[in-house]
Amino acid sequence: MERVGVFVCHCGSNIGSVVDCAKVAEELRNYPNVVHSVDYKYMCSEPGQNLIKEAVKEHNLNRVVVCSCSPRMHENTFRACVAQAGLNPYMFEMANIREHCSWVHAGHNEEATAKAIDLAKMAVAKVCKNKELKKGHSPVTKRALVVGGGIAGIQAALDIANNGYQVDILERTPSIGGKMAQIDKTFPTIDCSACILTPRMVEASSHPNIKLITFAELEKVEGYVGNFDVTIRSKARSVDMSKCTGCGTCMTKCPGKADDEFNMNLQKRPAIYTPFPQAIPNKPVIDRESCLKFKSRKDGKDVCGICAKVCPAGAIDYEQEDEIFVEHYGAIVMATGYDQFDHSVYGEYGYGKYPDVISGLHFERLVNASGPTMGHIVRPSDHKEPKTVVMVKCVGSRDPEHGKSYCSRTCCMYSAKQATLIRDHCPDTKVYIFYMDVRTPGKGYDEFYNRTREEYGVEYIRGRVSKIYQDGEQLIVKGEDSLLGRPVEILADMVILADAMIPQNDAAKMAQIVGIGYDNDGWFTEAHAKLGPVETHTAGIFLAGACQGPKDIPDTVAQAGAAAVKVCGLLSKDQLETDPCTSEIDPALCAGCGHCVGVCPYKAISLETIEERKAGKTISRQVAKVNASLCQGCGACTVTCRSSAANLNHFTNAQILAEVDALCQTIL
Amino acid sequence: MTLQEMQNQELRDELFLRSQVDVTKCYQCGKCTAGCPVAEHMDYGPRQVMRMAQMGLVEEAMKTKAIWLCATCETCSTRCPKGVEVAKVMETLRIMAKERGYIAEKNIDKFNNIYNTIVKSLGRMYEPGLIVSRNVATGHLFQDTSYGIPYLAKQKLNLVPHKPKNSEEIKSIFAKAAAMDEAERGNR
Amino acid sequence: MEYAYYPGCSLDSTGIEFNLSTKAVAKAFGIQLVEIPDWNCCGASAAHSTSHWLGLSLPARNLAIAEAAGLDVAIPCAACYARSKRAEVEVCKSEETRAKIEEIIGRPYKGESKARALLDIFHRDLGVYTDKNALKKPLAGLKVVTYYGCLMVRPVDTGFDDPEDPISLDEIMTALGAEVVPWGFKTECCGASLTACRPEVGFPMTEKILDAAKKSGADCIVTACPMCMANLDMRQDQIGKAKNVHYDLPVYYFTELLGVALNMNNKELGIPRHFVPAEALVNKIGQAKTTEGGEA
Amino acid sequence: MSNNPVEKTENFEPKILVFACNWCTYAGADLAGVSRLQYPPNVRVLRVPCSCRVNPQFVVRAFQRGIDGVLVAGCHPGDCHYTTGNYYTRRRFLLMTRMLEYVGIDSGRFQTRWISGSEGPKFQEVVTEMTEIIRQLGPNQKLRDDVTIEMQDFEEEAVNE
Repeated sequence: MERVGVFVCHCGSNIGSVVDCAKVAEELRNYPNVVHSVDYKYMCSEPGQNLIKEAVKEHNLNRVVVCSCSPRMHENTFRACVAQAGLNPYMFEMANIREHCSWVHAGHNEEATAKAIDLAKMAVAKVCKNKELKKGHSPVTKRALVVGGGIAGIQAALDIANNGYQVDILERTPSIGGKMAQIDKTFPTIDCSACILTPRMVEASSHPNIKLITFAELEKVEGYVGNFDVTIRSKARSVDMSKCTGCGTCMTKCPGKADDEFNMNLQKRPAIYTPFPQAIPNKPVIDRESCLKFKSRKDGKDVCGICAKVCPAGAIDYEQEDEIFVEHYGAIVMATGYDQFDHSVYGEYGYGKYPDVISGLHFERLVNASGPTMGHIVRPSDHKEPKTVVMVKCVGSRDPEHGKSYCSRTCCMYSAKQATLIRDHCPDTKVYIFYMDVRTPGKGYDEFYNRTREEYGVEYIRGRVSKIYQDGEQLIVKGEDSLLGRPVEILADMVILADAMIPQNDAAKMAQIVGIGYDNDGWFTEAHAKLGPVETHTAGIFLAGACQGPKDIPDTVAQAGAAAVKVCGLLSKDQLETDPCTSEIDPALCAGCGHCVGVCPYKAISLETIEERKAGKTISRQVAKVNASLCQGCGACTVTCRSSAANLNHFTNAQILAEVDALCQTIL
Repeated sequence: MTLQEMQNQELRDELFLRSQVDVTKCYQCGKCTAGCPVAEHMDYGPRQVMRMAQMGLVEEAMKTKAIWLCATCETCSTRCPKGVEVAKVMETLRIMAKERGYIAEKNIDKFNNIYNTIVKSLGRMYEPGLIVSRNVATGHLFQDTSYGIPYLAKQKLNLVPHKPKNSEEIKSIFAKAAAMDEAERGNR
Repeated sequence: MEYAYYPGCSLDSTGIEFNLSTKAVAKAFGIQLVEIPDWNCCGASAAHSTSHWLGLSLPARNLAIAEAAGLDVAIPCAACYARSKRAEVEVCKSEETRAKIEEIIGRPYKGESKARALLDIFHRDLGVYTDKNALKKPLAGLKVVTYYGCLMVRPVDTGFDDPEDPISLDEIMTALGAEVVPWGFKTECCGASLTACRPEVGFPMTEKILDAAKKSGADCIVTACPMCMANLDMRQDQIGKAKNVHYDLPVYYFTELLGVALNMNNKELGIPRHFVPAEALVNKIGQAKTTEGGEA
Repeated sequence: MSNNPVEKTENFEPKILVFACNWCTYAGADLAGVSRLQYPPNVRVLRVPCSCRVNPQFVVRAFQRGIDGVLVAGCHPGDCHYTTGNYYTRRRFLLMTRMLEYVGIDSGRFQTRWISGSEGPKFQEVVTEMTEIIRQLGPNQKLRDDVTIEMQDFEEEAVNE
């Protein structure tokens, strides 16, 4: 038997000056199931709350409705109050007669009062259908996974580890370090990138709380916040890590040759290799695609084997296989980084065929002292020092027709940095930069840009380049100086294209594996653009660095720290409380069609096989089941369900229809 | 005069309706002018013409030489990062300018007129006629006539113009097309 | 293989070599070209500049006649191709446009008869270059630059090859045994009719192309456009004289070189009719000892 | 239906039900209140977690029971708190609008709108406009149950309780 108490709040004059609160209370007194109805000056005050608690006892109320402000304001206050009165906190409803009534209908007292009565009746009708609900609990695995071993992943892992939690870094290449390891200098301070990165790499590898899992791929993520089961594929290195001392003899003797990806294919590397000298772990892997032995095995032969012969530790193991294992984590940080746009889509820039038209990352390797040219800036074609260099910004960025529509944020600064490096290395070389806008909204950035022009004498030309073509040994760059309003041609020795930042090519697949959103371009989607920049819509999974969108190193490090704080906050709890307003599926009604599985954005619904007795036989059939820990309570499944088997706790079909009916009955 | 007084929304709308190109998409990067083979001979580059169109200074755009000098090579439209069909805007401006009697490039206009007149009456181009009529019209009496003799010698010029069997049909196409253009102008 | 043939006005006069060589080569490859009866000028260069509907309707009439005969149209001239293709594309894009054009031309045209560039037909449909045996006289030692101009590749909805780096002509030339020299001017505009009505604008455009071709080290230029041919061939001498340069760059239609490779007679292909003497270069092909000959 | 007591249209004041998602539109309506943006007192807001929780059945029920207009409002497409919920809303109610039009309910009576938590003024604007449209349209007659019988049932039920 429902026994509802209604409490109408004046909120001082906020409600009382427009809505006749006494009349509302009086009207409700005669409404079905209401056994007690009063009005009071301030319901949320201590005396107000005591009024409710006493009434619950006195009138043996089992349900409470408060007509006052927005539930977004005080729902939790009154739920706590009701709980103190000995009721289940979910046997409570609020009617919003302030924000939705008195404040927006000033001067229309009669209509506002009528509306307040309607809203109160709706709340009563709903509360009569409310059920007692209990918050759930789930345990927390106090260990985090960071996917990606670039600066974002390293920083997030260090921050988590320094807070005392175990953390694993999963990296798919043979070494941590990421793109930052390829970069020569960093703007705007011109710090040597390796000099600031490698200490962090060493710290991560030697930290007692950090475990590196390199040369490994993420295969599957199951579970939910606090309890993720992650399947990892550790790729065969063909080198026994426990035996290898990292002496490097194998690499010097290997006759195999492959393009050196780390050096942007500007030189070759052996088939057994570490990506770069400071690699961590500093133990090589065999690239089976270019290894003579593995290649010959495909043809049924078995040649070479030099590395095994020269290895003093006997660490080479040609028979090693991929290993697949499952690890448990409480939280995951995605730090998978970015990739560089491929400018070969531009026919007008030569489809990537001109050797002296290079990308920004190419240049970083060219100018790096440990790069293929030992830091001498020379043309890839003839190894001569360029006398005129043209840089082109926004290549692939801000180009919805042929590239990406967004601004890549970093190119303005890295182009300016590269221009100053050219001027430092080759003072006789002229540098022109074609730009559309110069975007320098970082600390010290605009000052750096101005120094580039004023002190380094780099010439900026506002306009997009229309064509680059080979003219003998040189290149002709055709642009417009749009400030002069005149087409210009520059005879250049080398052109550097500031290629856009784009998501990793398998970003979408990665997002699907871990169950997070991604945008049209493939960047992972944060929970809220302003207020949830490192969270995702999947509880327990956080974002760090450029996997979420183009970002420079300072922003990446800041975001990694933010993600780490969120992870630590989560891991500091022993148990997680779960909202009981989740979906439930009645197996008796469920036809097992599986439509709800497809619409659930949280992968919270799965089909399971149940056995039941029917006409004396045991039959098994499929029904959908909700994992309450994953369900966030949106209700998409309830509307999709054709047999009305799915229902959302606290917003059930019966509850909402009762509200609709209560409103409509007052029309008469 | 203030900018507001110079801006003409009606002409901006007409340009959009007839070209079906949204000039507001242009972000003035200058790639069109940079690649335009004629830009260096223009009074305003294609980017500047687009700017005029964008700002509602269509009247001014119609008076440029640029819209007449455009060779319709479509390099600008092909390379535009925003997918703006610049060449189509130039062509539409040229047609609109001609209707209003803004002829910034008299010789090009005369060439077009003579070309159309010949096609209208003969159904096909008659190149000696085109050259001679153009020279008479532009006052450059002997331009290109030096090519005439070798052309004849090489049997490359036909001195007797082609007579199509159905010249009435061609004339009717000209008349109906003109009526269709006119109707579109009226429909605005 | 049968096509309706639209030679266009130029191929009747200044571009006669293109017409002659096209017919000769087509015959050799067994392509039947049925000339559209009583075809009219497509209006290229002037009609679309003065009237939107005239620019679409003039070529539509020719296509309509071909459609009645159930044939696609082979068009050698790049300008005629571009205008005709534009009409076809617009008709296919919109019912409204189709209805208006049909009303103007007084004939049905549903966009079923397709405008095809002759170069595209040779490149894509025929695959001549795969049949090395057909070549009686491979163009060994001939260094060419391929010049497409603008109208065959742009805009992208009417072009049939890459707008920045087209390859159809290159592939045909390579198949014929010629050496294709890379250069940056494959699709630069030659100035078209600007050389006629605004010579001070048009001439420098043609001049840039001639300069680049000369600098590339090629023996000659190959093209598929009579307008480009007129500018590069007819005006070459005048442009050269003005700056005291003797370009000596014969310009060929690709059909002429196809004919040469099939060992056809120069006269049959129209090669003696060029302004820049073009016979000597092709006569050298396949001869052990170079003998300067042919008509100047 | 001839004895429908609300058939008189003089001084007709419609009653409109608004299904508002908790994260955007409900917050937008709260903001309208906090900003004291005035709008006609004809609308009643029913809170749901997400616009995708709104079953077309609820809408039909409201019209059956005599409501004059229904507004389903949620986050802007792409901004859904639950990532994809409002895409389902958009699709479902596009069809729903057509279906309701088919049975004779004017498209002004049933609307789907996107109102974010920061769009208090938009909430004000949308409900004001909708009220005005429905005032012009008059009381809803379509889909309605025989309200007098319903009324009796209800009264009997009330007496019984």
